[in-house]
Amino acid sequence: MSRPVLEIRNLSVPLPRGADRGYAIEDLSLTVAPGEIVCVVGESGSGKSVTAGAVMGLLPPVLKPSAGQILLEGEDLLKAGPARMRRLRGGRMAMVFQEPMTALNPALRVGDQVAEMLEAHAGRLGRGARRDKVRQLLADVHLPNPESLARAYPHQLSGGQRQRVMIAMALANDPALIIADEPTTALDVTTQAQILKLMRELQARREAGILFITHDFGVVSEIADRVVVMRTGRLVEEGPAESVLCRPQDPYTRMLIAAVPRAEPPPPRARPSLVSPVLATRDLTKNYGGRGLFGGGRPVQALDGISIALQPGETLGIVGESGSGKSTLARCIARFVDPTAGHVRIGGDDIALLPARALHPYRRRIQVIFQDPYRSLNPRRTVGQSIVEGPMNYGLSREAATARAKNLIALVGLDAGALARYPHAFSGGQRQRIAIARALAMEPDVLIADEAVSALDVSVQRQVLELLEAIRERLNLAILFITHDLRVAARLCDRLIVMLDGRIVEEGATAALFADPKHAYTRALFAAAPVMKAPPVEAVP
Amino acid sequence: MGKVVGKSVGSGWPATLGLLAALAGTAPALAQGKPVTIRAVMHSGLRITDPIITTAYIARNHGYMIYDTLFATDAAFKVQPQMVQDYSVSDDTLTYSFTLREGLKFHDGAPVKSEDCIASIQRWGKRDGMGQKLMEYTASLDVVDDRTFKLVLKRPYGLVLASLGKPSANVPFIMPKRIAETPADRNVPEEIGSGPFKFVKGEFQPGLKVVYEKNADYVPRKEAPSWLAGAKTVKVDRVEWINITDYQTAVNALINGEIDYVEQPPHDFLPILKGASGINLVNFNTLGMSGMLRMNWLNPPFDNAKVRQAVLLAVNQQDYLDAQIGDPDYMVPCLALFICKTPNATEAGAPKPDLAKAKQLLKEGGYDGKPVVIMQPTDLAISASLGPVTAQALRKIGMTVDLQAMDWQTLVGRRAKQDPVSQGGWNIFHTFWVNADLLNPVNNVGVNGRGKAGGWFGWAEDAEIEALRNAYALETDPAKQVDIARQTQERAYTIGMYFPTGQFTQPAAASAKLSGILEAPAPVFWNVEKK
Amino acid sequence: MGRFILGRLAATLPVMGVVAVIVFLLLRLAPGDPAAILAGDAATPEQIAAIRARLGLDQPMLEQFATWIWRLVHGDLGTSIISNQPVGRLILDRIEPTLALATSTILFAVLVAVPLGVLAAWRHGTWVDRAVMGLSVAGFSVPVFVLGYLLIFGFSMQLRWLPVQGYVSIADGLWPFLSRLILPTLTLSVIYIALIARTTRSSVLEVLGEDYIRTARAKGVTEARVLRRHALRNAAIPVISVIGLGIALLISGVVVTESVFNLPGLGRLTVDAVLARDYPVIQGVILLFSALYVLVNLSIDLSYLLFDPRIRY
Amino acid sequence: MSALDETARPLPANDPGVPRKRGRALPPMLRHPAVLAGLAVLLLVGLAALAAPWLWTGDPILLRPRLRLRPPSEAAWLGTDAFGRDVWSRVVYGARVSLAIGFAVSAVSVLVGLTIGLVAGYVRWLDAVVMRIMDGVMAIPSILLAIAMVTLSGAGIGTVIVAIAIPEVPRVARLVRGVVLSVRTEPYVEAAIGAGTRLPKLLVRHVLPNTIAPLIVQGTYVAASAILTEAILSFLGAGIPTEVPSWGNIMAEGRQAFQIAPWVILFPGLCVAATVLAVNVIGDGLRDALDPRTARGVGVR
Repeated sequence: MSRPVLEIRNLSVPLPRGADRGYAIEDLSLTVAPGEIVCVVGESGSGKSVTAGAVMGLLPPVLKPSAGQILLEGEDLLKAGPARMRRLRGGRMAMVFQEPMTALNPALRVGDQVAEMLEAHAGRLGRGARRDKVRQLLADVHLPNPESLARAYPHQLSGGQRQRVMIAMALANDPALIIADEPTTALDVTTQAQILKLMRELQARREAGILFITHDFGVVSEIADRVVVMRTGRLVEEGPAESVLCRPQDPYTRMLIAAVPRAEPPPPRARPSLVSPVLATRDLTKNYGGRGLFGGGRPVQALDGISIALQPGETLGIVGESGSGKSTLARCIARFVDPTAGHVRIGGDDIALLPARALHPYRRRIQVIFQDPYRSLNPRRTVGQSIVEGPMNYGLSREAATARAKNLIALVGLDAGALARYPHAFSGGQRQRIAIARALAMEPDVLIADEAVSALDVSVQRQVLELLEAIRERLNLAILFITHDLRVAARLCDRLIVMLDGRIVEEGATAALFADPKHAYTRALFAAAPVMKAPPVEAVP
Repeated sequence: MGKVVGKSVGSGWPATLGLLAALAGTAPALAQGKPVTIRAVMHSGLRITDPIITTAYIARNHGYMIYDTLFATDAAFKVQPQMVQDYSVSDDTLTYSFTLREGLKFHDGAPVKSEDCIASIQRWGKRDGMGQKLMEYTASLDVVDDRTFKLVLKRPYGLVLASLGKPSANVPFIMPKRIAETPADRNVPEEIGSGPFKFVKGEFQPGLKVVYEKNADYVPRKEAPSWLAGAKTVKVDRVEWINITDYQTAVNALINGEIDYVEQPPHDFLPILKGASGINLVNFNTLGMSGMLRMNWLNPPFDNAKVRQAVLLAVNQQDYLDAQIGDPDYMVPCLALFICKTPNATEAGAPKPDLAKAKQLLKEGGYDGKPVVIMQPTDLAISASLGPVTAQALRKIGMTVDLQAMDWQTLVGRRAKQDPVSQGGWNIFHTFWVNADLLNPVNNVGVNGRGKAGGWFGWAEDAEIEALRNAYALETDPAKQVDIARQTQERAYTIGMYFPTGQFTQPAAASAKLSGILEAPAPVFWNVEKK
Repeated sequence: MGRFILGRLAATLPVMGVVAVIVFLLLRLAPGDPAAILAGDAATPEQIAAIRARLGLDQPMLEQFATWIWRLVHGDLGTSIISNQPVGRLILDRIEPTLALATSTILFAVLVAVPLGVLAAWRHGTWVDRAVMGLSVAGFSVPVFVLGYLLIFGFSMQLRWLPVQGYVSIADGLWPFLSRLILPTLTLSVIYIALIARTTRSSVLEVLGEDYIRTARAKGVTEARVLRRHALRNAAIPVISVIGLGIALLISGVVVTESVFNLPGLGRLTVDAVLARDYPVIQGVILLFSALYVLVNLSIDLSYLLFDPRIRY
Repeated sequence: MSALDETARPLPANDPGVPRKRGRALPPMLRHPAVLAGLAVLLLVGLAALAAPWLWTGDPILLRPRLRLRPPSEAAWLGTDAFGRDVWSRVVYGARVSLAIGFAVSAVSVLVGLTIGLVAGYVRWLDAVVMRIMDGVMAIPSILLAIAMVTLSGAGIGTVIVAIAIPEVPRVARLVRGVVLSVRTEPYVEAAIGAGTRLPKLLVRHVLPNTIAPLIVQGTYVAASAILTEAILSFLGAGIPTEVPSWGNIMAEGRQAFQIAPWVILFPGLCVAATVLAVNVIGDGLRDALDPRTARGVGVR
């Protein structure tokens, strides 16, 4: 094997005083050979991004590597001066970031931003040559008509297209090493699949080594040659992808792999026969924009005549990519947004077009759990106050409400002392549990989970899903589960609805849908979902 | 006769530097082609250009620039003919006939005719105090021919010439007939007169800048200039009045040579001006000015004579002069209502400060402790300092005082109100006069006793004092007039018509390049040369 | 785009309406009476009443408001009660000094403040940052007339480099014009330097935290170029809006600086009018200010187009 | 009311007020060095104001015309003014008025601005009307509005406070409205709506707390500019009644004699500058401390 492109030896990066642990990275060693994709995988806080930052020399001033070496083609970057590092960054090594929506300068044309990469390193290229090279790079990443796209501004491109531009930028100077920090996490599943395919193809054609950072084992199994597993700044396990995925040695790795929901549907639950639905919508439509005083242009149609029905105790999954209208549907049902037309029946009464004042009695019966745990609880009110607020709105005395809060907080697996503390004292997973407790405090007929677990790490995700399963059994609760992640939907939902551009393209029992999806879009969706190739491994708690 | 006043100050603080500045400052005035211009900063900006509808001094000064008068008072308080060639009085002293000088022309080229004079006198007669009295005794004003007209009295009246030649506040300026016929409460449409300067309408920016040009056709009298009488010869091409509201800046501009004359630099700046080289302090108005404390007879507690007496005993002139002027050279403590060193000067009936008696009078007068409202104008430096001194003096004898700060325009608006204090009325205000306006019982509005109907603000009412004033007006023998003035003063002090807060002189500051500044009750620019 | 401008111009009408009502009521409900002021010292109550009638001040308030608006619509701002000059002409006489001072102050302030703000943001947290911010806050804390006097005392009186006061139109010679603007501009710009430097610093700081700056650095681009090409352009919008606010304030006249340096600007015209209860002038000038204020805001919003392609009107 | 033409105070025009990264309670503000320095100066001035009678001060209103414009000496530490009053006593007592005005204006404008901002932010159809009125008030140059109000309704501390506060209200209202508009889409606010919380309780419990941080910062800037504006108003003769000593009044009266008695203006001028500097520094310190974006937090992902 020729000399490794990147070799990290015993790298340590201490954290400043007052942080929750001593080191961001502790005694880390790994290598990336030319033409090889090395996946670094770990949960949030494992230090994988700090590693990428250390290599590129882009760590915030407060984080300084204290020991070890970072060799790029044999040269120790820790000893290189700022000018040398600048020549290397974008020259011999390049980076692709996670958030394509904000990674490009909104005020500059896309072509100019790619050209800047050439200006910074390949100075001798003339203006004309540079423009051709840019067009060539954009074509390499399969972007449609590169000529006009080069003149476009970032906000005129989709997320996927912007990520392709970032990749084109990274390849500009044929770097030896490409670092990709969660490049597909923010993308839809179908776009993610295309980007992964593109990276494998480009990597085959060029001899560059790729350091690929992710938290999703599905992606690892799709793309990795070798895998490095990190936990709280330390290397836990390392080896060829096939062996790490199928025969994980370290218990932590095993736990992680087991926590990844399989794409196979669960055994069908015993379902009572069809009863009148607890919640049903008919021809629900929602248009945004249109004839504002200064608002311009034609109205945007978010929902186009959606009709769904939810049985008591049933979990109905709504799957779709961003922009499909699934969140709008949830918000229309919960009346956070006023639908343009259609009906929403809850226990027989149509609340679709009721004025806000008349909604009060019905609010109690639909409760929502939100995606971002860090913004779903009021930071200035204790957990107890947040939970009792709802019931007290409906006349429950403070003592009765507090008692209910106590046993709910236990139900969701937290100690009673949590009631007195403030949200910032809890982790993402714990906050989501508190949000669930708050929703249950209203004793709702329907619980809407709008991407409730998408923001959580895999292991935490699994615990919350188990909690939801336990609760729906005990309380015979109807759940409307909204997600873009088919694996999560497969695990929890009895029936699935697939949405695209504000319309339902397919609907059916989860198992049936997984067995043979009818609609072309559903098929593409299933194909794109990163699935663990390795056989299931029993979880070691 | 009139003497040119000015003590040039050479030595002192950066003399050499100042001299250099004076030379380098503005191009030498004598350069051919460039009009010789005097740039002067007056005590306020000219906005109302009609000297008859307002008694504001800036309008009067403007009047002396562009208008001429039939008669004028000289330095010896004698009334001398100005536009009048000669005049005669009939044996029964009832008919005065006047003949105008040859070649008098208005700025628009029209000759001055008798009908112009009569129309001007009638308009002036509607608004000015002495004018109103004169009109009271006038039977008719008749044109004899273009240059001669007659004034026929109903009964003998001693102040005909004194009225037609009065030096200040509503001076009887002569305007063309068509302009003089403008109603007495509306600003004249055009600024056309027959005086030594012409008004340049194009460059007039109200409140900012006024420009006058030499009137080439003006024919000055032969006699030497003395006060407002005598020859009014113009020795410069242009005079610009610039309004600089910030006195600091005005003084600095003068020292730097950017302007040539500041009419009323506050007394605090006089030491700086004395020190600066190339600048003279010119005390053109030797008669000076006086402050006045005026009580409102309509509202309690000053509707009671004893309480008014108490105030006169509580205050003393020295405090006012110290606070207002500060520099002893420019203070003139004097309790004569009709101004010291003038024919009617006397200290008869003057109150001496006596706090004990004042407190006692206060009790007798039934003062109930209600706060007394003193209106204080903060934006007029000269009278702003009087209010606090009165406030402290009244507090000393046990009165509660509400010193209300306001701007001068609000004060002028509010003192015209006869309502009780609760509805925007007032109790005390202070103001200041050019002494030339206070020389005799008829001219001095402070001793006007006509009360609500036709009395001055404060509406003092007293039949006895009115009788004395009429007697003064009708008396032709000067010795008897002085005696009547004394009796008027004694009466005024006993019933507390007003308290003179002390006389002071206000020198102007002029660049050393100016010479020939005349001594007069108003700042006049004829006879002034610029080297 | 055209539709947007029309829309915004239409939106100014309600604002102007509100301003007109506020000013009109404020004046009419207050004590002090222009007629008494005009009537002068020796006026009798009857004469004052006659003047009130002539000026139409005795009509019911609504009628006075209607006539004023009616004439306004026909472009007649009315004539000043005190100096009976047309208000339009009074304003025209005074607008040049105000515009000259406003332009020179804003230009000077921007040329000094923006670099300072960028420097402070770039060296965030270091002594440079604290020094720049400390200086700007200090500048802002000194009462303007104290600063004005000190400058006059230093430059005009002692050094004799610059004239003390007055305004010379640019038509009468460049140096006389400029020499009388330098000190007022210095006095006044201190405040705006503080305002603009502070806004620039916080705006650039915020942009430096954005992802695309990290991307630029990852491209190996020099720090100076990152600042110039990426940070400044995106930080521009908040800075422009505060500059716009500055322009609006300057146009409304800076009373104290005008009086200290004797500049015949709109500020003093308005204050004199307020003190003299010259209703037509007050109303005319304040309407002008609010129109200018709204127009400046509109041009600021339009200028955003130059800096942020995402904004569509 | 900001002395808008002379001393336009910083307008956090673009500061959305709501720190983007939430989830942290208010960090202790006192750690921030600038805030400490500012508080120290403010405390000193405040104490001097309260303890005025015991700081060797005489009667600030006593006129002694004979001793006018005397330089600083044993008898009068900071010299005497044009009426012979002791400048030291007037400056110390003046602190009371100036500080009172500074913080009263700040309180009035923040409270009124808060209510208007909350209403405008939440009640949509009211929003357009209220905002047009606010634009109208903002369009009028505030120093002229202040002068007009004080001149027309008589000088008095109360009038001056209202006159200075009113032009500040639109800015505060606009700031609060911005915060409300961005907060009302926060998940925990929607959750509260979903839990049936009615509008008033929702505003007070969930929306209001988020406006506290930006309001404190804005409040400090308003206080600083109010002190300056009072000085400007007195300077133009439309401020506090002349007898009542305030820094603005002292400076206004000392203006005439600046060249021969500079001490009358300089000492109150220094006090104004020091206090305004302190309040501004506190404002800046608070804004950095309260705004997680610029606070130095370490996020490890």
